Amino acid sequence: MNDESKLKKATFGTGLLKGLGITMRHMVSKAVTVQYPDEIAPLPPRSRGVIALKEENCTMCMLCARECPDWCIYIEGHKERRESRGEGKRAKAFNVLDRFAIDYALCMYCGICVEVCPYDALFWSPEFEYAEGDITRLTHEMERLEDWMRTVLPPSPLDDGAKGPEIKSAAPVVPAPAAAPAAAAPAPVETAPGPPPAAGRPAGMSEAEFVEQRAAAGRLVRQKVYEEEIAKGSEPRIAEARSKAAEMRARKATLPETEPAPPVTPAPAPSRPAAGMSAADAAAVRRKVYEEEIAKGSDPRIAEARSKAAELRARKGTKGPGG
Amino acid sequence: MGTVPEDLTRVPDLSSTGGLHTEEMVLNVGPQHPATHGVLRVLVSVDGERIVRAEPVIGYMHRGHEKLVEQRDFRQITNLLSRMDWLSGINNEIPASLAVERMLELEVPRRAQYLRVILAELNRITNHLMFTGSFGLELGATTPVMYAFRERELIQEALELVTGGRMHFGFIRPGGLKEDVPRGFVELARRGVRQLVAKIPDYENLLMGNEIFKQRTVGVGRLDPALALDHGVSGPILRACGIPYDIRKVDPYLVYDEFEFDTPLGAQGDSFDRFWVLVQEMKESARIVEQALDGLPEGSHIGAVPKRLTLPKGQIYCHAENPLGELGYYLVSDGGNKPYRLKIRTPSFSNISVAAHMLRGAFVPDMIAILGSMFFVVGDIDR
Amino acid sequence: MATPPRSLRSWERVDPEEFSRRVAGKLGDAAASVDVRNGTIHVTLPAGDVVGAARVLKEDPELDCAYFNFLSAVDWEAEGFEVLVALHSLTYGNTVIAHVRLPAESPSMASLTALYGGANWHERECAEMFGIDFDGHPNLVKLYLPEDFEGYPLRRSFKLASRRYKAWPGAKDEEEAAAGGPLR
Amino acid sequence: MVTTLHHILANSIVLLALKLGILLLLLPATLVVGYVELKVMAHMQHRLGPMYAGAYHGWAQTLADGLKFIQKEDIMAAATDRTVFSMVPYITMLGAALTFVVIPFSRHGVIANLDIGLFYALAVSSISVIGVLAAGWASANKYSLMGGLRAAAQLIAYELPLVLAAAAVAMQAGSLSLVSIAEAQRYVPFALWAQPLGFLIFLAAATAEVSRTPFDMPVAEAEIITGAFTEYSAMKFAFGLFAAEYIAMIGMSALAATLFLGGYVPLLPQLRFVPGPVWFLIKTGLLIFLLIWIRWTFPRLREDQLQKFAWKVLIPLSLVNIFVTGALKLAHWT
Repeated sequence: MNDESKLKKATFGTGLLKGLGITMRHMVSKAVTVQYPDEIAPLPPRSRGVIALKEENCTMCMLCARECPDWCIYIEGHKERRESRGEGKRAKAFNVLDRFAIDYALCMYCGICVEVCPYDALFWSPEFEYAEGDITRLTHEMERLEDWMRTVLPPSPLDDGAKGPEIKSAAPVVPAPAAAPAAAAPAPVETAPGPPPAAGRPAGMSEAEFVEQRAAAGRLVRQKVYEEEIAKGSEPRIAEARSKAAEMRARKATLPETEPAPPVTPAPAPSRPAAGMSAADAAAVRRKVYEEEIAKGSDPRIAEARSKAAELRARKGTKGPGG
Repeated sequence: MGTVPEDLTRVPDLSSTGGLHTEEMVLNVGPQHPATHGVLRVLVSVDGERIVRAEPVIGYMHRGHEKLVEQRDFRQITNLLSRMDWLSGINNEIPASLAVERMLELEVPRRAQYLRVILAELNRITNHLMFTGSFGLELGATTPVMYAFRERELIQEALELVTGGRMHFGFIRPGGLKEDVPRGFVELARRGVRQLVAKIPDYENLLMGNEIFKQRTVGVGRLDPALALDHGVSGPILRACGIPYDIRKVDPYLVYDEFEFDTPLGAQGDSFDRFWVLVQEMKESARIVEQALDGLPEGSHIGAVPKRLTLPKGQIYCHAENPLGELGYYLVSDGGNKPYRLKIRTPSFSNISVAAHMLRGAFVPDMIAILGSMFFVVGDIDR
Repeated sequence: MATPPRSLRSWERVDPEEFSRRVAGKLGDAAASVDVRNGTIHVTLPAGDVVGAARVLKEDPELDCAYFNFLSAVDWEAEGFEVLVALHSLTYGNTVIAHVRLPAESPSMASLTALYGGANWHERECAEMFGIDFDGHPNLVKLYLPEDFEGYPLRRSFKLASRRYKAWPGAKDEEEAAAGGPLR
Repeated sequence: MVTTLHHILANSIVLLALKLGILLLLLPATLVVGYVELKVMAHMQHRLGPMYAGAYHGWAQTLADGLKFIQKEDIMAAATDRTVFSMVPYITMLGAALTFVVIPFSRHGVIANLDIGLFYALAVSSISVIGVLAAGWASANKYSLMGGLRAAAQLIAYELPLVLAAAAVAMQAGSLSLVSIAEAQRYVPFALWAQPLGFLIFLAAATAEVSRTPFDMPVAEAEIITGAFTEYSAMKFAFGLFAAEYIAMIGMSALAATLFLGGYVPLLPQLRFVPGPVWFLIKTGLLIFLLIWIRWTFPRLREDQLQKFAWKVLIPLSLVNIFVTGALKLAHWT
C-alpha cells in the first residue's frame, strides 16, 4: 500500500530517465531471439504437435474414434480369417486396418485418443511444421501418420517425487542430470561450457534434458541398425523400416540399451534421399558445429539448436542468412 | 499538466456549449480494433473526444460452451473449458474438477493438490504478464510487452514441459492430474519465477514509475466500489478498489491455506491501481510457487478415480480465483456421466458489464486506458 | 459516490450453518426453504416476490449480500424452469443461491435490475437462452445472438444440428452408424 | 571573359548537381533511418530485428518493404474525396523535404543560404500538417477525422514553443541565416552554454511536430488506428506516412543540430580536418537516435495533456528563455 501511494505521488522526477536507462541497457546486452527456422528450440516429449500412429499395434477397437470430441478420426477395416495353423487350432478372425486418418483441420489437440488407446498405437510427437495451403491435405492418412513415428520422443523421466500408480518406465538411456542448484541469477544464458551428452550435462537445465532425450536410445539403435542394413546392401527403404522397427522394440524393452552413447547426438536417418549432403556428412557437420559452439562457451541448448540447424542446412544444401 | 475531472461517471452537460453548436458522433470501436484485444465491440457516442455514451457489444465469439458441455463427459469438458479464457487454461480446469470431486467426495492426493497450485500460479503469472505487456502497448509504450513475453516464455516452457500444451492444457482431471511432472520441471519453474521477480523492477520503472504513464492512468477510470459489487466485478479489478475479495483467502480451495501470501489492494480503483495490483499479484504468485516447490510432497498424482465417472443427482456451486477474477461453475447433475446443466460464471463477463458506466464522460484515449486496465479475454466474456 | 459498502475493508467468514439460520430468520415466510449444501446456502423463493426477498438479502446489515454473482436458469423440461440467483456477502463470506421455480409455459419473473445493476446482462442472456421474460427489465434485447435468431439454445429441446450431417466415425457397426451416435 | 563565364557555368552546374543530389539523397536516407529505427527498436526490446532481407543483418529490410508497398493494390474507399486524398502524400512529403533547402551541410554545401533561412525552415515544416488534416478530411473515416484534427491542434500548440526556442537562438547568433547561426557556434555549441533550456524545448516541440511518441496522438494506433492514414494503402501509405515521417524527423534533427549543436562546425578546433558534412551527419544522427530511443521507451500522452504541457509549461519556459537571452545580450555578457 505504501509502495503504491509512493509510486503514485511522485511527481515529475527521474521516471523518464530510468526508463531510458532500461532500454539502453537492453540495447547493449545480447538479444534473446531464437532465429527460427535456422535455430530450433527443442520441444519436450509431451509436446502436442502431431499424433503418430504405430499401425502394427492398432487393433481397430475404435476407442479413439469414439472418445474423440471432434469426430476427426476415421477408421476403416475388414475382418479376415486366418487359416488354422496346425492340429486342433481353430481358424481365427482378425481385423485388418484399411484406413486410419486424422483430420487435423478438425482436431483440437486434446490428446484423448492417445490417452485412451489401450494398445499403445498412438503417440504424441512434437513436430508441428505441417501447415498446408489446402485444407483437405490436413487429413493425414495412415502412411503419413506412421511416418510421424520417426519423430516420437521417448517419455520424459518423471520427477523424483512421483509415486503415482502409473509410473511409466523412464526412457532407458537418459542420463540423470545431477541435482540442480537452481541458479539464483536469472541469467538467460548459462556460460559454463558443458561436455557433450554422454559425459553428463551441466545441471539445472531442463532444456538440456530435452536435448538428452533427443539423444535417447531409440535413435541410437535405429541409427545403428540403419547403418548395418545399408552396409549389408539393403535398400534404403527396407533399412529404414527395419531400423524403425528395431527402434520401437528398443523403446518397448525394459532393459536399457547397454551400448555407450556416442559423444554427439546422431541425426535420425533420413526417410528419403536428401538433396544436399549425405546424412553422414551432415551429421559430421553437426558434430563439428556443436563442438565449436561448446568451445565458444555457448549454452549446450543453443549449441544443440545451432548444430541441428547447421545440419539441416547442410542436408538441404542451403546457406544461412549470415552467409 | 492536470488530471481529468474528479468524477468520471458524471455526464457533462453538453447542451450548453456557449452557442457553439457541437454534434455527437457515433464511433464504432471494434469488433476489429487494436485496443479491444479480441472481438469486443464498443459503440461510443463522442462529443469531440469526450464520450457521452458507451455500450459494449459482445457475442462475436459466442461458442455456446454451456450447451456443448451437456453432451460431453468430464474428460472432454476439461479440454473445452481450457479454451474459455485462453490465457489461463489450468485455472479454468481446476474448479470444474473440484466440482466433480466434491460431488463424488473423491480424495485428491496432496502431491496433486500442490502441483495444481504450482501450475495454477504459473498460469496466473503468464496471464498477468500478458496484460502487463499489452497495457503498456495500448498506452503507446511498445517495449514492455517484449520484455513480458521474454519472461513469459520461460514459464510457458515449464508448463509445456508438464502438459505438452502452451495454451490449452487439458491437464487437470477429476481426482488429480493427467500425469505426474517430468524431472527438471521443479528447476525450470523455479528459474522462471526467479527471473520474473528479478525483472519486475524493469516493468515498474518503465511503466509505473514513468511520469507520462501516471498522467495517463492516475485518476482515470475510477471504479466506485458499490458499483463494482453491484455488477459482480471480481479479481484484480475489484481488489484495486480496496475490497479484499480473493477466493484463495476467503474460501480456500486446494491447499492455498498452507501458503503465505498477501492480497495486494488498491486505494482508489483507478487504472493505475488496477495495473499496480496486477503487477503485485505476480510477485505473490511467485511466492506461492516457491513455497509449493519447496514443500512439494512425494506421492501420487491422482487419487482413486472410478473408470467411468458417474455423478450422483444434485447441484453444486464451485468457484475459484481465476487470474481475472471469480470463475464459478454451477453444476447440475441428473445422475449421468455428463452434466445436465453447467452454468459458467466467468470473471470477464461481469467485469466488462461495468465498462459502460466507467467509460461515460471519459476521453477517447482514456477509453483505451480503461479497457486496457479492465483485463478481459473475449473468449471468457462470450464463452 | 454512494456510501461505501461495509464489506470494503474487512471480512470474516461466518459459519454457513449459522448464516443460513440468519437468512431463514430474516426472510421468514418469503423463503420456502433454506438449506446448506457444500458450504453454499440454497434458498427457495416463490416466484411472487423475488425482488422483495433479494432486497432483504442485500440491504439487511446482518446479511449484506451486496455482491451480485450471477443469474441463470436450468430447464427441467416438463417441470418448468428453475432460475438461479447467486448473491454473495463479502462481509460474512457466504454465498446464497436463490432458486425460483417458473412454469414451463411462458415463464416470467420480475427483473432484479433495479436492485442490482449487474443483473442487466445476466437477465438478457437468460432471456435469449431460455426464453424467460424478465418484467421491468429496461432493455431486454438479445445479448449474444443475432437479433433474428429463432429458438432458445439452452433449452433441452433445442438440439444442435451440426452433427446430424456427419456420420459418427466412432460407430463399430451398421447398427450404431444408423443410430447416429451421440449428438455432440 | 569567356573562360570566366565558362568557369562560372561549370561551377554552378557542379553545384547544382550537388544541391539536387542532397534532395535526391533524401529517399535513400529515409530507408537508412527506417532500418536504423527497426534495429535499434529491436535491440532495445531484447530482440534481433530484421535478419534475413539482404542477408547481412537484414540491411535491405526497408528496401524490401518499399518494394512491397509498390506492388500493393492502391485502395480508395467509395466515399473518399479522391483528388484531395491523392494529393496528400505529395503535400506531406514536400512539406517535410523543403526544410532541406536551407540546411547547411558544410560552409558552402547549402542549396540556398537564405538570409531568413530559419524563418523559412520553420514555416515550411508546418506544411505537412495541412496534408495530414486534408487526409483526415478526405478519407471519410471518423478515425481519420479525429487524427487530422488532433494533428492540427497539435500544430497550433507546438508551433509557438518551437518558434520561440528558435527565436532565442536567432537572438544569440544575431542572424536568421542558418549558416551564420552555425558559424556563431565555433567552437562551443549553443546547447552547451547559452541555450540548454531552449534545446530541450526545441526537442520536445520537434517531437510533437513530427508526431512521434510521446506526442504521437495524431497517429496513435491503439486509439485511432494511425489516425489520418487509416484509409491509406500501398505507395500512398508509404510516402504519405512513412517517408514523410522519416524525412520530417531527419529534417527536424538536422535543424536542431544546426541551431543548437553547431551543424557542420567541428566541436574542437583540433578536429578541423574532419570535413563539415561528417560533423553534420554525426550530430544529426545523434539527435535521430535520441528520438528513436525516446519513442521506444515512453508511452504517449493524451491530447489535452499535451495541450496543457505546451501552453502551460513550454511556452512560459521559452518566454523566460528569450528574456534571459535578451538580458544577457544587453549585458554584453556574451
